[in-house]
Amino acid sequence: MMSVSALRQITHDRSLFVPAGLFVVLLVAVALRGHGLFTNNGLAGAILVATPLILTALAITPIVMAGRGAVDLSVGPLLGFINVTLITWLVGNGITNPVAIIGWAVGLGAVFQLIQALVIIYVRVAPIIVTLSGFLVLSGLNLMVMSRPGGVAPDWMLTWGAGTSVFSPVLLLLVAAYALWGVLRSTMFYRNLRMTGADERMAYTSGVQVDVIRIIAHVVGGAFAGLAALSYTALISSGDPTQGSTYTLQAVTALVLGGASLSGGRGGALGSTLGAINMFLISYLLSTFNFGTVSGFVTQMAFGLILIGSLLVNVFVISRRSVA
Amino acid sequence: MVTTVMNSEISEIGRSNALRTHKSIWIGFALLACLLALGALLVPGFVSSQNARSILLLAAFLGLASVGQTLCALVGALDLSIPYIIGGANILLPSLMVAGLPAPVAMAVVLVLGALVGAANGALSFKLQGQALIMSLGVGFAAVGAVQIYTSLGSQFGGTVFAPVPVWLRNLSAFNGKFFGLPFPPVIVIWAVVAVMLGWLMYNTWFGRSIYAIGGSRTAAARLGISEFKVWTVIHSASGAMSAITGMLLLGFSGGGFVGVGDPYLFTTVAAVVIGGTSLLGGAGGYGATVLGVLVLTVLTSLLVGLGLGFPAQQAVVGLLIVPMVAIYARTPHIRNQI
Amino acid sequence: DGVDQLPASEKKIYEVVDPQIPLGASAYKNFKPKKGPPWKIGYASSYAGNTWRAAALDAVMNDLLPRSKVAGLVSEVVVTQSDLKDAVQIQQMRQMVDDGVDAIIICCSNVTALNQTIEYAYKAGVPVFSFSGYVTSPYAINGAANHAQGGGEMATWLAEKIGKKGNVLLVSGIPGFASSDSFDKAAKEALAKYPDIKIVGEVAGKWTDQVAQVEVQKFLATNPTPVDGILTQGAQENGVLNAMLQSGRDMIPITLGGEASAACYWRNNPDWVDASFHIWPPRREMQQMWEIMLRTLQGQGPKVQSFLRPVLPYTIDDVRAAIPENCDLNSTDFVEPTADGWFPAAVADQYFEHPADPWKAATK
Amino acid sequence: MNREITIRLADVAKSFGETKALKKCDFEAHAGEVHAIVGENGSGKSTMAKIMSGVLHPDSGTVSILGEKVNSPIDAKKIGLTTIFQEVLVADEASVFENLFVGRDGVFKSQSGGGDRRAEANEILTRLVGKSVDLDQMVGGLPLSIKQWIVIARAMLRRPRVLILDESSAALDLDSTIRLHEEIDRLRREGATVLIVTHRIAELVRIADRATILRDGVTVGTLQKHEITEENLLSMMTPPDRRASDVKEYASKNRAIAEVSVMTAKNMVAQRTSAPFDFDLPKGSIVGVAGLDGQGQDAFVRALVGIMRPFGGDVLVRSAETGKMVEIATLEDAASAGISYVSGDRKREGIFPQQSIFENLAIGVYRKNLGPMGIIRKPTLKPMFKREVDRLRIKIGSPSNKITSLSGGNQQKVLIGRAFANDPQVIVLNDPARGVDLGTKRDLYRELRAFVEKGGSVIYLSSEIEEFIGFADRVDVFFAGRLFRSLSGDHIAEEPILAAMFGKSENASVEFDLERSA
Ligand SMILES: Nc1ncnc2c1ncn2[C@@H]1O[C@H](COP(=O)(O)OP(=O)(O)OP(=O)(O)O)[C@@H](O)[C@H]1O
Ligand SMILES: Nc1ncnc2c1ncn2[C@@H]1O[C@H](COP(=O)(O)OP(=O)(O)OP(=O)(O)O)[C@@H](O)[C@H]1O
Ligand SMILES: [Mg+2]
Ligand SMILES: [Mg+2]
Repeated sequence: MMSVSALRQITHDRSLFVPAGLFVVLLVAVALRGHGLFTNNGLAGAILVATPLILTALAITPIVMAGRGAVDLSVGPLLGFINVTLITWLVGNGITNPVAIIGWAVGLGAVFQLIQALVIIYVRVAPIIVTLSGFLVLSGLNLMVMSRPGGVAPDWMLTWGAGTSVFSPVLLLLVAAYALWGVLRSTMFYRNLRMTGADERMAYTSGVQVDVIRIIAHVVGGAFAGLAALSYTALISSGDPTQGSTYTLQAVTALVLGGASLSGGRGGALGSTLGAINMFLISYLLSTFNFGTVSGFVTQMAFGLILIGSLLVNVFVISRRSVA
Repeated sequence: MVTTVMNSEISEIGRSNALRTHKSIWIGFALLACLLALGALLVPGFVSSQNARSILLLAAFLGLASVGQTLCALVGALDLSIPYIIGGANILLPSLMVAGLPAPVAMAVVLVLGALVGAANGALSFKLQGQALIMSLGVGFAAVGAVQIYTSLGSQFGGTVFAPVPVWLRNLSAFNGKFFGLPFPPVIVIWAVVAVMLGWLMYNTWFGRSIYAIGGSRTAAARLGISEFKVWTVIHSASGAMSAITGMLLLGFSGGGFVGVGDPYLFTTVAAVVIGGTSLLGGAGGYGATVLGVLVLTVLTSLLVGLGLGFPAQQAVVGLLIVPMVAIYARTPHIRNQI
Repeated sequence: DGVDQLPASEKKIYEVVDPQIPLGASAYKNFKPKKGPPWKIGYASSYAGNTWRAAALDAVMNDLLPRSKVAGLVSEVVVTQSDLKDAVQIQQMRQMVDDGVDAIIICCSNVTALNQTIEYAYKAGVPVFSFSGYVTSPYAINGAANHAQGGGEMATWLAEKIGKKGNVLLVSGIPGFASSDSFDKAAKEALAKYPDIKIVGEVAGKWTDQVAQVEVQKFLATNPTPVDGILTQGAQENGVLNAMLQSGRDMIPITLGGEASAACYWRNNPDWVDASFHIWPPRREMQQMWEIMLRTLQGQGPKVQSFLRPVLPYTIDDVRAAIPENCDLNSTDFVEPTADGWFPAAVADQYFEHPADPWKAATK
Repeated sequence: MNREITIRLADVAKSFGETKALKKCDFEAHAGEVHAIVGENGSGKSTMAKIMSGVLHPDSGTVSILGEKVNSPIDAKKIGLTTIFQEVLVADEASVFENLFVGRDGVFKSQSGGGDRRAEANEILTRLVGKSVDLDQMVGGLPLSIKQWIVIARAMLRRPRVLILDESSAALDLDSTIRLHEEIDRLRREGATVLIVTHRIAELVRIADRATILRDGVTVGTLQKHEITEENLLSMMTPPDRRASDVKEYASKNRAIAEVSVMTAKNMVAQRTSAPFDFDLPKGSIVGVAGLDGQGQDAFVRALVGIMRPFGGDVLVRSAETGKMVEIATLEDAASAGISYVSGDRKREGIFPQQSIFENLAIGVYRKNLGPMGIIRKPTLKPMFKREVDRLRIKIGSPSNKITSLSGGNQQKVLIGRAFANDPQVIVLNDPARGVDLGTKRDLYRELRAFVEKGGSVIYLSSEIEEFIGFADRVDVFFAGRLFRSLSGDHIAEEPILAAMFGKSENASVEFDLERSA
């Protein structure tokens, strides 16, 4: 049933044309390369590896949608912060209760984003600057909490990273995120969020509680970041102070590949998911070629070119719509 | 009817006006003075020609890398390709020299390529203003990937390229470099010249004013016949060229090509621009402000190092500094006042 | 079990080790590969940005692979590179497993992040070999120099060289990577034995000369304090040396690994230091790992989880023999032990239950 | 009539830093009345509207709307107060439908007031715009007038008990204004209180029951319907020292128009499907351009100055140097041929908000003062600036203050100064007096008159017919995308212009009733 409504969304919202088209093209290409993605293990692994990125992209989706050019640069280090505190402060002190761990991850993400939202709203500094600050502060803190990768995830989480079954707890994290988003989407919050992002002054004067909307957007984004951190912790079964940061630009890229507008108002979970999956597929596809010693460089270049190409195509699709 | 009120002299219109109206400049100076005073008090050896030289040298690299970021910020763009072009130039130059090009020719080639990639970045980013951030990232990836492929072909080089760095290039940007016999590396002078020239050009040329005009109001600028496309392309091209220059000068500093030398400049250039007081939304600020931002950042880092703080703590302190700095001079008006 | 099964001469190497390094019995004692030779090998490297990795990869592509092909042992090597991103490396390894490689060599990785993936490979019958640095998974076979021993010995050498007192700058590799951490830990412990020696700074050189040079330059520039010696990991000492040369300070002792460039400086300034260490010779370490892999695939039954080699000191005479007088100060090469000097077949045989010559041509 | 007092402001003051926007504002409005708020630019009308809407909080004094305190737009929504702000606030990236119902619901819960929202929206938009509008299209591509209608419809859909319109007719043409008046009238009959802020005296005379006048942040009095006349309004709005001016200072002397044309357009097609037409601008004349919204006059004016290409035909202008006719295809062509353009949409197309007053004026002439390498020759600029400021009597503090420190009218004067500073031979003005007060308008008319007397030529597009009368030498009325009729001499009067705007033949009487809405 989810796929039906997803299909309707794709045919309805033209900003999803390009990501959906790219998705199909990539799937076909991967299939033609004849590798093992379409097996139980292949899919399980794909879910395992792609979920942190998908969830991180989801985490910035409501925040970007809320407008003011709110590209959340801090989300990567936030992922890392949740990861290292989870491993060092909780597991390191013998707290391995799943409820505590999940609560900590989701709660910490939400609280941090709440703080950022309050600074954005009440100190009134542009979001990109606030989140740049968050990026630097958390990147530093992460290394202070854990100077180098290490530690182990709690025992019950170790099996999560096995990636041998499509229906794994990691998938559950993803489902949980979609469920939360689905609930929000079915309420007026989604429309309010869109309107706030599209023109905040209009929304404000029309009686939308823009501050409340912005706070909720951030808190929800923070909760998603918590889920992303859990899936990331499951993936590496340990703590890592620096790698989380690399997710910032990846997530923003996924978001944009998914057809969202960085200036707010346009975007959604489906687009971000497609964007993230496409990024995964691109890297999957490129590793099926054996470029030998230059493989890393070819991957980087090809990735850049695909990014440019799909952004350009997106422009044509979307601008044609507004002309029509 | 309306009486004419023209009591004040029409003078000191240009730069002094900017000084008067830009709180950020004064705050930047005050902060810089505070940091220097703190350093003098707390860190032995902080006030020394050796330390001044090293601060200025590190500031010069950041300053040169921030030229493009400042120009882009003035029209409301962010250029994330800077670190990649720096890295690309840093390995392309030695590999061209290994291939037998004389150093000046190789440098010219790198410079032109940097400018071309920048121009492509500008043209593409312009098409997608909302997503310019990611577009510039994509261009950066593509460019650095291509350069690395080139440097890897027929050699085992990839991220690193070894070649003897010409003595004069080394002298330009090494700590022990000499400027006509004076004990500081010429790159500091290069930066100073670039800063003064750029500051002057921004206020006194049509192109400079066009940049501000576009940052202030795109449509109004278009009505004056200012081509936004051209300005974006030229600005990004300048950014690419400056990044290439920075990358080449860094070669003299690090002694060998390494594609990762640009990495620190991804967000530090943005931080320098922001701390200086240039609005990321365009139209206000300037390179003078960025120079201050660069100095504040570099002196602060030096102070923190002197106080024994490690890199993580330095990063956190810089991060913590940004919000209050910007809050002092660039708070967005409350939405009530924007209607 | 495990190391206890080794002869005393080899056990000695395991006396000073990183406590985290797994020393138990190998999970591959009774391993039989899915199918016979020629095998398809995956090489999942985490990084390609320095000369050391280039040399290691060169050893695979231009020496080990051709020889193995001739012997009918290996058909193909698939190379990937993850740019230091664990998630990418995980995906690349899983993809290799799903695509049916017979063994995977990983390079210099995160100690724990890949464990789940290694287990995944193990369950699919694909052994994973961690080269130059260990992982904690019981399903991997680690092969490298004993970096802890190396750190200890180099630190002790430096401490003695500077007269047991003074300020030392520590230039580590990539924090969080096994070999880097093992080295640092042991080095610090060794220096702690000298009360008058103080570590005045720690920077990360990323095993890349340019990075090391920039980091050391920045340190020297911003810290007016005198430095009496620099303890650096290998594959970056030339950068450290250049930074010292540029700083205008007097030259001080620097620990040397195997970079031919720094060795060249030493050759021209023979009084500078008096010893150097083969701490992670890229080609030799790779050959060691490759042979362990071949033997494991051949069902020889490795006894231990971690194959460690002692760090070998060498002298200016070895340098004179290895590089010419008009040597290149910018060389990207390494001074390495002789082909059989690192992991001799006779020694290797002691590590396996059913030892045999790994290079014997496969009989179809 | 219901005499219940719905709005009461007592002794309200509001400052923005140094600026005292409102000093002492007392105000009352009843249910069932249309109450106008009148005053010069910057006299505090919008500030007053924002305070009543809860957007701004007063520094002192009391505000009571329907017996309640309103602290935010959310409070306003609760008690049934709706404001249409001076700026047209729509979300370009959202559909018409979303724009109409924004803010109607709670954070999570839908405030389903029953009924079919789409049907309701369709009905009201059709009534207001005069044709049906696709509810699902994005607003971004729609013309300004439709956007304005969307904002009005958004307000009407809420069935407000108090409605405030801040210059909402400024972007509407005459026909539309009349439809708006019908709506206002309906609300009044339903017992709502309607406040309108407008600079169009005629509009005010037509529809307002009472008018309160603001002068420099002080409410100086309230006029009853029969007292609302231009003279009364002017005398109350302007401070005593500025009153004694010659109202007809700018008036046309009804001169014969010269034979030489400086600008011509042949076979021009202004809208994709419209018929071609010719146009010429005689040297030394003021040609007014009129038309209902969307009849092609706007596109025509933009094509004249090279902002857009016409769908057919060429624009030629006489070169000042050679006397030959040259073609205009781009803005640069127009600029180098000595054509200056002033837009009425100064926020979007005119000012550079972060720049100083000086920069805003001088930027128009930099191009003419370039040395080698595009370096600006600055010495010539200061005298130029002083000349323009004096000429237009622009009220400025220091030239280095930001342009946004000026009131809207003075900002507009700076932009006109920018146009004059280029020493153009033709000035094209696109509704420049939109939202500008009377005094400023007269300064503008006088200067344009002086300009043509020295040999310049003017094209003046306006949405207010009154502007042409006694000012323009000729009025070109557009209808159905082409120049429908040129009027001159005594034909420049309300009736003939209106007739032409509706596409009527010269002698037919204008059928619709101007007083219908009163
Ligand atoms: N947000 C603000 N910040 C600073 N000053 C302001 C602000 N809003 C209004 N003002 C000042 O208040 C005064 C009154 O402005 P207001 O917008 O109420 O005038 P108005 O009567 O609506 O003028 P207009 O006819 O031009 O719309 C202006 O002179 C202006 O200087
Ligand atoms: N954010 C602000 N900061 C400073 N002054 C402001 C601000 N907003 C408005 N003003 C001032 O308020 C006055 C009128 O404001 P408003 O926004 O109504 O102007 P406007 O729409 O340009 O004028 P008009 O439409 O009446 O010609 C101007 O003098 C302007 O300088
Ligand atoms: Mg107003
Ligand atoms: Mg106004």
